[in-house]
Amino acid sequence: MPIRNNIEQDGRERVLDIRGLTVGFERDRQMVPAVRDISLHVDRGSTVVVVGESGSGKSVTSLSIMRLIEYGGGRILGGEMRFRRTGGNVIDLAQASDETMRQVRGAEIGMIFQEPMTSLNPVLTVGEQIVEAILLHQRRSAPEALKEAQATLDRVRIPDAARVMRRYPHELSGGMRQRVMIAIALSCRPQLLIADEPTTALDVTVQAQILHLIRELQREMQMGVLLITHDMGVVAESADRVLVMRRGDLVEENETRALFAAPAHPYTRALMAAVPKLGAMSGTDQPARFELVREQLVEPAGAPVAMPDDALDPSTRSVAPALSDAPAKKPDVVLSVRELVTRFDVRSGFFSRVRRRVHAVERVSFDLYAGETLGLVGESGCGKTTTGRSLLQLVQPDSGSIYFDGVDLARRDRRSSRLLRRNIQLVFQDPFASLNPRMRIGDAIMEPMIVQGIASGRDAQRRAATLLEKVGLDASMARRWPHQLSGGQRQRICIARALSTDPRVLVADESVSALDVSIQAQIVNLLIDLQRDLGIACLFISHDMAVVERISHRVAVMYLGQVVEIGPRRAVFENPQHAYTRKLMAAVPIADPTRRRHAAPPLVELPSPVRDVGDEPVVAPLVEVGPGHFVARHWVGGSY
Amino acid sequence: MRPEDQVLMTSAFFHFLRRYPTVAVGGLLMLLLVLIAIFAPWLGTHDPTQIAPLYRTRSPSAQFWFGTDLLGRDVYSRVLYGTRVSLTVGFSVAVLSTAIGAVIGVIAGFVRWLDVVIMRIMDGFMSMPTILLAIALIALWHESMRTVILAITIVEIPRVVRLVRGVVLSLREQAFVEAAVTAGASPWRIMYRHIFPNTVAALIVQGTYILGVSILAEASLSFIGAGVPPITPSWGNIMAEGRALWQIRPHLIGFPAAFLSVTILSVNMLGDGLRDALDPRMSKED
Amino acid sequence: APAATGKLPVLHYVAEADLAGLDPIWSTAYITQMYAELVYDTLFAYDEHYTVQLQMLSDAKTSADGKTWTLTLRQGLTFHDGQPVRSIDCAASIRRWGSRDTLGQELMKATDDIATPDSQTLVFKLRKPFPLLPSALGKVASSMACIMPERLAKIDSHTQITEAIGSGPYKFAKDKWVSGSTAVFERFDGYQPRPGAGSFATGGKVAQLSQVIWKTIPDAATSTAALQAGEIDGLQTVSSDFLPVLAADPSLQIVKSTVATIPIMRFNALYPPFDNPAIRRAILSVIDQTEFMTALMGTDNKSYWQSGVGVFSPGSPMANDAGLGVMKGASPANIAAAKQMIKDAGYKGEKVVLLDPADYPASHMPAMVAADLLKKLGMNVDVQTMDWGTLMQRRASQNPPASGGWNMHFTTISGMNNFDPAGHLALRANGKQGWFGWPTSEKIETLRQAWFDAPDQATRKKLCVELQMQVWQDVPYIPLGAYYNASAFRRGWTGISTQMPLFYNLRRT
Amino acid sequence: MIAYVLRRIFSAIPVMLFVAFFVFALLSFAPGDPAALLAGENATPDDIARIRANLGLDQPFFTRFFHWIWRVLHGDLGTSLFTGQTVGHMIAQRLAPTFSLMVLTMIVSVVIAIPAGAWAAWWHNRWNDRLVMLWAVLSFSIPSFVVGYILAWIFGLKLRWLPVQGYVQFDQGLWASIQTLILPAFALGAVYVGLITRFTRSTLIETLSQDYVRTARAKGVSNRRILFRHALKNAAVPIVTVVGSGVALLISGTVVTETVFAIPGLGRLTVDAILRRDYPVIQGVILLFSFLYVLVNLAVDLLYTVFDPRIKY
Ligand SMILES: Nc1ncnc2c1ncn2[C@@H]1O[C@H](COP(=O)(O)OP(=O)(O)OP(=O)(O)O)[C@@H](O)[C@H]1O
Ligand SMILES: Nc1ncnc2c1ncn2[C@@H]1O[C@H](COP(=O)(O)OP(=O)(O)OP(=O)(O)O)[C@@H](O)[C@H]1O
Ligand SMILES: [Mg+2]
Ligand SMILES: [Mg+2]
Repeated sequence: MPIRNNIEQDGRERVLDIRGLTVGFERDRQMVPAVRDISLHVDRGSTVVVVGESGSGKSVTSLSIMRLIEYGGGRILGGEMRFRRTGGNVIDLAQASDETMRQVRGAEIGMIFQEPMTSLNPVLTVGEQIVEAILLHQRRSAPEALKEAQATLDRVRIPDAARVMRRYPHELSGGMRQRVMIAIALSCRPQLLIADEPTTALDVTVQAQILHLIRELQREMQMGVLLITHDMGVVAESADRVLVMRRGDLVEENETRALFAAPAHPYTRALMAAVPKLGAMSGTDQPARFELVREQLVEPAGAPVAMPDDALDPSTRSVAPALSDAPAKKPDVVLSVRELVTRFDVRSGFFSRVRRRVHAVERVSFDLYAGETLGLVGESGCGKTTTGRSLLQLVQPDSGSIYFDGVDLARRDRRSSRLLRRNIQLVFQDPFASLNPRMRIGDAIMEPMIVQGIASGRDAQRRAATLLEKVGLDASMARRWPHQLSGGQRQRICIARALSTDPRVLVADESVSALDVSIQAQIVNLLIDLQRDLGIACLFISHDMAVVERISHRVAVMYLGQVVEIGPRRAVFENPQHAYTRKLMAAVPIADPTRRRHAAPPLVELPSPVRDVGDEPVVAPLVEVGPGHFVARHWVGGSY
Repeated sequence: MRPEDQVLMTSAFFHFLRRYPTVAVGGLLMLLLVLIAIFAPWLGTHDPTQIAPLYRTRSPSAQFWFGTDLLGRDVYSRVLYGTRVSLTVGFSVAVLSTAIGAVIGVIAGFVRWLDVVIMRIMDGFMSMPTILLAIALIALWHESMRTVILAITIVEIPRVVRLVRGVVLSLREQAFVEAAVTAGASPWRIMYRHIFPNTVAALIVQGTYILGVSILAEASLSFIGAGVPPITPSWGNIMAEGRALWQIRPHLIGFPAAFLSVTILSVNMLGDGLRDALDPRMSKED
Repeated sequence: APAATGKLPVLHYVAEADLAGLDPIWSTAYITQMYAELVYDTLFAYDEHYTVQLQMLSDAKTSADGKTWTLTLRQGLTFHDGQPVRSIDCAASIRRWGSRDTLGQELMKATDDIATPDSQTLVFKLRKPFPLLPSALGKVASSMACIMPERLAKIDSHTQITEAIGSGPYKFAKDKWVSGSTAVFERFDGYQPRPGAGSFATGGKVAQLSQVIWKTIPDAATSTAALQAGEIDGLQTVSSDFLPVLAADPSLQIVKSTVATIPIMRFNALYPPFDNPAIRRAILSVIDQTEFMTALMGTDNKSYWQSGVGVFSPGSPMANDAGLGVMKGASPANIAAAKQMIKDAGYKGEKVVLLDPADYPASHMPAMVAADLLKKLGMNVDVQTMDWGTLMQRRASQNPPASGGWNMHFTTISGMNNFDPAGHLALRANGKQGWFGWPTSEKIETLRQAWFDAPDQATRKKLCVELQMQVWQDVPYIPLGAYYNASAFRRGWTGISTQMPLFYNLRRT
Repeated sequence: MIAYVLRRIFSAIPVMLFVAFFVFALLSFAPGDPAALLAGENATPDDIARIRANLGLDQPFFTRFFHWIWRVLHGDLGTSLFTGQTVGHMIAQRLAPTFSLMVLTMIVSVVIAIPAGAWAAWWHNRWNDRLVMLWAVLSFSIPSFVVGYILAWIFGLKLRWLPVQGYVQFDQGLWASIQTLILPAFALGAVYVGLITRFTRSTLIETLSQDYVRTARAKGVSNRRILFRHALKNAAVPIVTVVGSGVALLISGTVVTETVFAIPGLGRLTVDAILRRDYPVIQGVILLFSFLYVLVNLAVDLLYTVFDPRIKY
């Protein structure tokens, strides 16, 4: 249905023009809007980025453009979405028939979904999935489509594309899957690409590659890009224009530089303040809290009910000064890891023999001091989580020892396991999964106290309430079920549970990765406060370098199961010695549009930690390059 | 009770009905059947065991609402009393097999070294046809409702065990179980506090399925002469005894079959609905 | 001739039960006897007037003192394996039969030796005259003295013979036998029928069918439907309730058997309360055969059953109505009187274990009626339901009822067994040696022995009246009436025998 | 893979031994005496005792069991007490009817149930869905013998399209043979169809809400292709599991169906053997059933690898 043939402005072709889009979901037989009166437009060759807090309606907006929201139970309640088709005629997507939408989808609008891991069909080969898209929308013979698909895969820089075409999604790494998704979205050369958080789950090196790729393809095909993200570094690097959403409303829209320079809306200001910036800590030795701006928002009438409690978070109330830089007295070693090795068997073949092994952790050694945070960074899959789980004996290490107060925990006897459970706690990588869906929050927090005999009954309830308040939640939350909380709230519940037995060591595994920056900052502050108050030693696992910089006293860098660099945070960040550490630092996007990088990031596929049985990896020895700063020295060309 | 409260309660009730129509309809039918079972002596028009050869195989009439059977017994009264047998068999088998199966399944799923042994034994039981086992058991003790219940239960237990074990195996890998381990919870505590509650939804569905299947199985057993004693009125017995005549005396099969279908229908509706209604995650609508 | 055989029709017939075994001596099951009638032949046989005739024999002579019988075989008789029938085959076969059949045992007791002077001649040397010798050797349908090759006949009578080689008009096609489903009989071209028309089990037994196919259809509804749909030609047993429907179907004909089946109530005379004849008599007094028969057969089919049945099969030569009045029926007054009798007899409320085979209607229905009756009499009834297989074992147990035994069970006696005292097992009163129930009554045994020794039919009839009167005194069992099996055939089949299912002389027109 | 299959088959041996022992024990302690049945109505207790001795039934339990196991290990399943035929022969005669019935039932059921379930899932919560579900629940709430009688009456007696009973072997005409199996297959399949339909529906509803289905929609894939290519293949593993575990249901069901339609199959043989206490036959059939069950489970597990590339052995 052509509306207007010409929606050009500013001399550029406008691909998409949304006016007053309102989308709602049915709740209790009433339509509750999730997105209200949004207007935005995307031009050819330009990138529009949508940022905003979790649950603000970003994904809903993107799904509405594709008219896929109906399959999730939503309904477009009003507004128009003019889209310029390849032929040049303009239609209103909000009114288009199913058949028209089928033609538009894939062919003219490509979409990369928020969760790349689950968005590929697990039982079809990668090739089949790309070819399908091509065959559907282009008049191609099957062999031609196959060639085309392979070319697209090449374009997204997947090595050995011909072979990858025959593989299934589960046989690919996360980064490769992400690129396959992009290949599908791009295979028909769409006018418009919608990318919803395309890099959330990825680490910085892969993220950099993917963003660069999208930019390049965009330039090549002149497509409009609508990018959704919560990473302000990504925004600064890619966006032409930025839109800020909050609770279903568009609260601010501006050119990227202008927005970063002068955020107008209070929420945008709060967001900007919470952005961790790599290098912000240079010149200091001690961790520092984030300085947060207390939002002063007037609630618009009729706002959606899903209102995060974070606005009332006590930890956001004051602007905290950086901790004193005064060097602490030499603390005691609480946990000492020596030569830890953890491997997983991969069985295959006729008799299910162990043919290969995953060398997840290879002879890792480090000490953890009381009151100290050791940051553990490294590429996805390098063995960070496994290290943490080995410490807690959740996986049985193959060899090595873990001393806590001089007791070897790997002995797994009664005494060591009591010591372990009492004193070392873990915050799991996925907070939702680590909460029993049929156990109320309060019971979850009380459980460790009860089973350890620390408290019971009323006493335990009182302690749970205190803990909830300590992590900035209301004590009444104890009555809720896990699914009734937001991601950020669940994250804090897990921290509260981990703290309930007054542990001396806390292992925090990616405790902030899935959160938007404002909540992330609150949690970091909380951990810093707790450490200061209780003297907890913390192993902080993360792939976000900026956050690690903020919170750590010391940092360890892992690569393929080995620690390749470890030392004081300042030394490692300001003077990285290992090549891998430097690469990691270089890949971190900088949340400053004025410092945009244009060079293509180096393309690296992480070598696999899976090796044949008997093929033991060489563990490079660590040498001291500065006070307490060790670096792996590799055997290169006959000498170290 | 104040009238406002009454209004509130009624509206809450209607709200529930609207939200879970299947539970409501299934529940009402089930309630009706339970009431029939309880009040069978008062609802019946004749003594269900009183034989009267002179009145055999009469068609439905004002005197015999559902007609009479081969010994002249009143089918209407027998069908009402049959509700007792069928519901007793159904509920006993469902409760017994889900309870026993859940315990064995949780243990098998959680205690690695027992798993193999338990599952082999379960495979063994599962591979025996129900009917065969029932006949053998009935031959061993004599025909009674207890034997029928036992025979069906034995065959249904492995099904529950498999289901529960499967759920447990996947739950065991879940982070929240590891979280409990980290908290220092004992294996027993983990089993009953963390794993078991998460198998309940699957158990309810399986339990209601078994309830239906066992009522059917009771009828099939009667069909080949291995059910509850023929003196005891049960739907299976009425159908089995009258089946040869079904062409000329369809009431002998029709009435009990109708009751049986309605029962199984209601049980299924109840099960499917309950699963949704009891799951804290499914109540996200409010 | 084979060419002619090809044109002969095939009969698809649903027999009452599955052919379980192939040895008619080893197993006394009725279906095995039906099979034996097809496959085997006997030396003598009954005609339709129930008089004994020569069958395989051309001649039979008895000496003046009655102690020597000389039997001569017909010429040209062959077994299905092509071997001729010789006198030694007959002698071995008779010995094997004689070790199992009751009448055969009587004959063997009287026999000194069976000589075989030549291949066609058989000489019985007896210790005392045995006038019933032809009747015994000519038994039909119940444990008949079938003639088989000597090598098979030498096998112990308690071990099953699994070959089916007889000299009857049909061969058993063992390779086509699917137990539980189909048994196939093929015309035996080498059979030598007697000249003349066929009459019951004797005369010209001419096989007019190329094949007789027995199908086992365990479900009555299905077998009836199969007949209606024309998938089978004959159905041995029609459920009484279907009689009106099938009779109304113009494509079908109903054939009523002339030999009655008698359902009986059997007491265990070893244990209280039924070790006391007075209590048995009390129960006898309230029996109403009509009630039992209606329960079994319905009210609409009066021509297929009868009450007023005594000890011997109605219509048979020995049947009489002596003392039938003892069964007065279950009127309230009679019940009250019987209650008193039971009390006077010293009934102390012992449990009565009543075996109820649920899968066997002919016994299940009477059991239900009887249970009801016993309750009315104030007896403490324990109805134990079981399958027929269990019942067969259970009733053989002489243990006390509380530990695996029983007090009362129901069965049917049928065919020509109960034509006279010879094969009438329920009549026996020889204690623990006897048939299940083990009653003891010297008077009955004496009368029975006298019957064997009686010189003529008139004396026998008189003895049978006495026997019946004695049965009402000692009550070893109670007859509950008699019914006549109805079978159904599609129209066009003629020559259907009414005594029992026989397949020679049966043909399609 | 081959080694996996072999390992699975070998691991079935303890299962089968367990079943054999269990059934043997059950039967040995159960009352009922084949000798009494064999001897017939007119036999005396003495006859029965002698027959029992000849059959070796008077031996102690363990002697008999080990005797039997010993012979089975030598490939001899024994001889029927009644017919004198070898158990192997009797089972062989019965295999074809039961298997063709079961296979036909499975084909018919799957062909009906999966599209029906898919249709219901697609129209989730609409009237089409409700209708299919009502039908599915009804189909497993009516005893199969009732279904059998009704089918036989309509299609056999009234319309005369199909035979009301019996079985024709394949070698006597494939179509004639299938004709005899159609009604039994529908009667036997009623429960099975209901089960699979419901299960297909619920699995598909879940699958259709998965992200990759959304991806397929975003590609512009047609509805039918989404349902049958993207969703169904993903739902296949649980569906195949139910289809497989339903075979146990079919095995039990054959007993009744074969009785109603007078099919000379294993189910009927089992019941007959039990009712007659024909011990060698019972044992043989049970062994066969448990082996069959193991094979079905194995087939199901192997099918998993066909539908789900993530599963490997
Ligand atoms: N299928 C649905 N049914 C009901 N409500 C929904 C549904 N999908 C989204 N919502 C609601 O709509 C609102 C916006 O959700 P949306 O997924 O667009 O958030 P988002 O901005 O993408 O957040 P995130 O950064 O976490 O991805 C939320 O309040 C959410 O609860
Ligand atoms: N249970 C397991 N069985 C087999 N391999 C495993 C198992 N757990 C982890 N691995 C493998 O061990 C390696 C290290 O995994 P780990 O989870 O420790 O990585 P990570 O550094 O935490 O990655 P991420 O940043 O993605 O969380 C990976 O290659 C992973 O595939
Ligand atoms: Mg989103
Ligand atoms: Mg990890």
